[in-house]
Amino acid sequence: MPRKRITIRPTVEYLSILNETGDLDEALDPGLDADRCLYLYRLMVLTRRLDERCINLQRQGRIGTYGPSRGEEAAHCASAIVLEPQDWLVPAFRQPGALIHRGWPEEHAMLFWGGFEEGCRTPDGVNDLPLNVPIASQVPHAMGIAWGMKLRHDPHGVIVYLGDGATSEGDFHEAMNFAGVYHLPLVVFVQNNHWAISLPLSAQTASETIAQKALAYGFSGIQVDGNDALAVYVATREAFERARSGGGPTLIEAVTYRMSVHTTADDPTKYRSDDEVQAWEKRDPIARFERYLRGRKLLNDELVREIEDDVQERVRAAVERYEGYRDRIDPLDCFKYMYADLPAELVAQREEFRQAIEREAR
Amino acid sequence: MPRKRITIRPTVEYLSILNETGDLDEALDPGLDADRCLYLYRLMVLTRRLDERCINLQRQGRIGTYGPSRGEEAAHCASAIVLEPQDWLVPAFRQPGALIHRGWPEEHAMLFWGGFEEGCRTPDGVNDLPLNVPIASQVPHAMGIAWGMKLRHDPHGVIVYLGDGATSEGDFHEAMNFAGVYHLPLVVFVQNNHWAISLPLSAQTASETIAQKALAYGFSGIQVDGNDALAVYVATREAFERARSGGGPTLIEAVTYRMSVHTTADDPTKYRSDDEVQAWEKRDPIARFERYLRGRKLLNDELVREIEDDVQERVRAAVERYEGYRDRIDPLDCFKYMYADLPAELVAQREEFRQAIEREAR
Amino acid sequence: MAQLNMVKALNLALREALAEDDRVVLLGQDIGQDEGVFRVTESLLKEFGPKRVIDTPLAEGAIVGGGIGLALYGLRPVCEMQFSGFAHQAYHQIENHMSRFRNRTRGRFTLPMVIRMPYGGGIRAVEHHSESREAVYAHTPGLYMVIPSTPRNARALLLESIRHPDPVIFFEPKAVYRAFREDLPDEPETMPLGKAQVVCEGSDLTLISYGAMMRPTLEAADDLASEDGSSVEVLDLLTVSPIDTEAITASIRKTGRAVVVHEGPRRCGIGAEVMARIMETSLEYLEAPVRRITGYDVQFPYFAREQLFLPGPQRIVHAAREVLAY
Amino acid sequence: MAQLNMVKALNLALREALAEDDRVVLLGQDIGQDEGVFRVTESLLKEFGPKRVIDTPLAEGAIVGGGIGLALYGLRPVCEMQFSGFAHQAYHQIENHMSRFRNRTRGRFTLPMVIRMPYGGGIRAVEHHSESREAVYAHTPGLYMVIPSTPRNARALLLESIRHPDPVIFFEPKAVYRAFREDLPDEPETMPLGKAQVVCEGSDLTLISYGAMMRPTLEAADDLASEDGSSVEVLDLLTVSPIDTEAITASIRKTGRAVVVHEGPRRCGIGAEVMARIMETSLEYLEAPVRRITGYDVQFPYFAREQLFLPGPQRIVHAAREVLAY
Ligand SMILES: Cc1ncc(C[n+]2csc(CCOP(=O)(O)OP(=O)(O)O)c2C)c(N)n1
Ligand SMILES: Cc1ncc(C[n+]2csc(CCOP(=O)(O)OP(=O)(O)O)c2C)c(N)n1
Ligand SMILES: [Mg+2]
Ligand SMILES: [Mg+2]
Repeated sequence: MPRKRITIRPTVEYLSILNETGDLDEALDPGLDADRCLYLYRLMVLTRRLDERCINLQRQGRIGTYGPSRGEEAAHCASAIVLEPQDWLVPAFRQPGALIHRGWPEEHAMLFWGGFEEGCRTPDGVNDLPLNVPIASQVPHAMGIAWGMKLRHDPHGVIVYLGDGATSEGDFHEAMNFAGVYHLPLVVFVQNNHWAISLPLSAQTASETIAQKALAYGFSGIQVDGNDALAVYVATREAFERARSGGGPTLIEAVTYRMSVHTTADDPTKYRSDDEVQAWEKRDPIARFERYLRGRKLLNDELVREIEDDVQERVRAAVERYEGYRDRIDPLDCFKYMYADLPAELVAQREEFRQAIEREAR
Repeated sequence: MPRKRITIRPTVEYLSILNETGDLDEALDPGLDADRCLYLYRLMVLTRRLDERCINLQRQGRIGTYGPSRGEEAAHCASAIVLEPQDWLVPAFRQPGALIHRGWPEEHAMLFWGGFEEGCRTPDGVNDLPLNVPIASQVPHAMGIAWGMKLRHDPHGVIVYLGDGATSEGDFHEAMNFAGVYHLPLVVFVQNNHWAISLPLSAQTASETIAQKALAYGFSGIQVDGNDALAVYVATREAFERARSGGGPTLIEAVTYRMSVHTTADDPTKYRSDDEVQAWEKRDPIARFERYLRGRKLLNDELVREIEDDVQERVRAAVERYEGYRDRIDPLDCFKYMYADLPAELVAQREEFRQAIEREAR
Repeated sequence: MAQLNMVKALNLALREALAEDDRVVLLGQDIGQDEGVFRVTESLLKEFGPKRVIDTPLAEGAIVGGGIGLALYGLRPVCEMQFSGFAHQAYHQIENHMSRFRNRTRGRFTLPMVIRMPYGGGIRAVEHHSESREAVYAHTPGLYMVIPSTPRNARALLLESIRHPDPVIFFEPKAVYRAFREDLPDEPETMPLGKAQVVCEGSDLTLISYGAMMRPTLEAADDLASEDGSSVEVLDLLTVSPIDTEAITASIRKTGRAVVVHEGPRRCGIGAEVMARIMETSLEYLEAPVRRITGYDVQFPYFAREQLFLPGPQRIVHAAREVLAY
Repeated sequence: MAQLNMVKALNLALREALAEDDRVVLLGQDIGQDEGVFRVTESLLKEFGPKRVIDTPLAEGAIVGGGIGLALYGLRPVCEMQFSGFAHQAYHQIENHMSRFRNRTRGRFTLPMVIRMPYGGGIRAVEHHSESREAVYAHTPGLYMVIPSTPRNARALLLESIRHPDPVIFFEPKAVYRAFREDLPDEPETMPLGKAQVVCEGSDLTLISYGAMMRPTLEAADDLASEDGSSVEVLDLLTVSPIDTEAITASIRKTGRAVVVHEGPRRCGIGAEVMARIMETSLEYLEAPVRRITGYDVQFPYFAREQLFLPGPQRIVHAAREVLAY
């Protein structure tokens, strides 16, 4: 009948492999081969260029409000490449590179932010959910998919992405708890980019790390340098190894930074300092990875140029495909996918709508 | 750029003072004076006898489904006596003794479980919320009251009670997080009675303790022997000292046991063993406290009899007051307290109802 | 043929669904070992094991949100909310997600799932255990909102709902759970969603209701026949979203008079929608304003006051007589 | 007199409320430093400080649930939901608690609080940012459901809502936020909750609407007057729970014809309720069935398809002509 400190079994770790100047902690090097490295680099560059193009499209009024991913490429790309096709990926809305890696057309984000449901149409054969707008509400969906795997003895895993702000929502908690209870093959990947619109992390939660939130659910958390592609890769790979081998869930906190606006409707100068942004510019994940690749002699000016050219061409082609979209939509589509069999009252409403459109077009 | 274990600042403790045979860990003795001890003992006995009577009333059809508190008297009574009148108390639905201590009439639980809103009418001058049925949804209310205190520099605190099952709900999480962020004078008191209807704690969460869930919110948690009135008292007193002096929230996990049915509609033999129940019978919080008081010579057979007589009389009087209630209600009351000013359409509905009742009474 | 009450009938439908399709899984609080607080899942854990009948932690949002994930993965979850008043904790998952996946993914992902929940008053339950909020789900595009009224249609509609390719909210009138028995065919039986049923034919007046209110409605029809000699048609909506406008129209054009009955609040309730449809389709056929007998727009009283509050046959008869005399 | 748009008008009401009553506190995501994603709370943090204008973590349930606690403690919280589609995360707190405290404590505790939220389509927003679910709150006993349509009534109704002793859901039509300006009196002005307003008088037909749909409705009235010479009365409900039945009845008994307009889904919407009330009070006065022009019972389309989806003046005019020609 004492007074004593309780020791908690699961652990919280911190991991960093490539430092800001691109130097490697060799003991921790995952030894990614050249192809893999260059694939990841190309994916991140493509993600960055698409992002820049989308901001442009928004400025020109060719898409609506857009939420950029600048600065978070290592976090979501280096984690996504760990997955096998049979694994599932559940995004929030700042993981365009992850989706492209998984097989989504480059224009999916333009479609989504351009106001087309077609941007949420997961390609056939791809095990991803589409972008999710209500914060944290996708985490239970990912948990449910992992639950299905567990029930079906499917030896794969699920990754779900969310923001630091999302950890405040009840949905995060409930899904984390179920994941712990059922010991699900779930990787909960928090892109801690320090901001939830205007709210800094310090005002979002009093906990020192997001990773430690895993302790509330009886499993382990790890905090990684989210601008360090190798650390992200290693942490995610370990989490998937655990998931696929019945070891249960993992919480990964990738510490990164939202280098751009929250969305194009946002003005961050109202709530954060340029100094802070500039400090993070120096930790740019793509530049860091590039330095490392150059150090390993996997990359040189010529190859960088070649990659840039290739990427620009992919971006151009994506915009072209996107622009062709508007002509292919029918306002009556809003009835088309509502139900397997459209109930009689909706058939009548669709007819009412059809007639109205016809009249109004005259 | 290492791989390292992260150490978490807030702590999780375990506290026990009186063991099962009523022996005291003298170093931890809070030194409660005789009056306080006997007051607490009497309150727990009253709570137990009222509980037994309510089960009886339910069997006789004089109240509806009833949720007993048997076995959880130390947890909720010994914590409630720490409060000053200006502190607020927010119950779930298994804290009848706490409410009686705070000034609620003994019959409040009969009224509530008997189907009368009057059982939720907090007495004037008492800073308590009424019983709360949707699990965990009272935790944000308590958080909000504590937030008000903080905004108003009110040097008091709030205690909110909930069950182990309630920790799975999103409301628990969201309120805990706000409490951490705003550093609120909130004491979150979990009566971990091991069961949520038929679900054992081990299937409710994978975390080893409930106390450690505080770490997710950046504050400390403590697990106490919830059948040990002194440990409960000490932990709650410390938490209130912290709250009142600006030290922020505390999570207390009181490990106790639901010695009876979930409610009178429940049949626990379907899901738990007699052995388990019997093992906990030996840890009965009232018997343990009685042993301790007898050891301290504060209690003897005669005084126990006197207390029993007094308590029985209070129970009898409460039932009598309750029975007088039915005659004093008016079916139109359901309109009476809906709005400060009843809108015209409800005035019309009330009239419609009045006429229907009149017709149907003929 | 077996004589079953509604609890047993629902249990039968669940057993049939579990047996015929191994993608069907049940999720909910206390549905396994405890067999459900109303025993609707009796013996199912024993028969189908813990991978098919799953006790969950106490979090409605995760039961529905997790159910969505299970359905996306390819299973057919049947989620139980212990009482409909606690489905509110999952409302964001229902409204923002469960109702939308087919449309937003242009048909790539569908959600063949059911949320079962006991609803309604009359069983002396504590606060939050007596409400009827079917109108909220009926207002939500993308859902089916089904409410059976007898053991036989409960079994048939639940089985159909589980087989259905789109998400269904399935309200169970707990006041009917053990109220009476009915003969059920031995073979699995289903009824189409979205179709009302003429429970008895008549020519003077139509009573329209569903769920637990079918009993007082039918009683009222009997009283009107026996005491007034009125010929009353009774329509059981069975599905309140979509609503079977055709059946309502057919009946109203015959009788010219109607009373709609439900226990949920009046404002923007199912009664309002039925009246609006009658207005739209059959105004000229009306001999009198349609009346509604409903719960009032106040909170459902604690049970000491509930019996008078709930619409009963007398209130329906009175309104019907006024409509007939109009 | 100042010429203000609705954002500025709402800002003014909040400033007035904060200034006149130190119990008023604002809570919400990004309302402080960022001054609200629509700038409705512009400069309020600066003027009133962080104890009156409070940025919260990202959890709607805790904003509303915490707001309830603040109100119980004696303050007057004005909670902001960043968009009405995210109020669903707080639905259990609104339905099960915010609406009920006065009744269940027999008047001991009351909740003078407001939840503000932008609603509705037409501003090219992403998914979940364009819905109108006022009918859900209108169906919930114990709430007021208020929807202004112009800068001036927005300011007056918001100030009144904050002063009001009972909980108010306050929908802000974001399509109107910056659409036009109106002259506002310098002195604080209020309007009573629960009262509709005759925006223009007429004798042939009544158009009934509220919120953002008032603009196409008024346009339709103009067109009907100028093109057809019809005398159209336009009623702005302003509060959709309770509904001003008296105003509706008075108008309908004069014109005998009506069209109800809203952008939310049709089934169990406000239109249905208005039609039911007309049926109940004024059937004999009707010269034609009342029609409704509403959102269809499908999910609000992503914005590439929204403009055609939203009811516009042509659709209203067409229905009005049919009603007039009936
Ligand atoms: C439930 C809900 N509430 C509010 C919003 C509005 N909103 C959109 S993004 C955002 C901040 C999200 O922050 P975080 O989770 O950190 O993700 P990030 O934007 O930084 O990637 C908010 C409040 C929303 N989309 N959903
Ligand atoms: C939101 C919600 N879901 C479900 C229920 C039904 N229910 C009532 S008590 C209970 C178990 C509560 O367990 P716990 O929190 O441990 O409290 P205890 O009953 O053990 O005191 C459940 C599931 C409810 N009241 N509210
Ligand atoms: Mg963020
Ligand atoms: Mg418990």
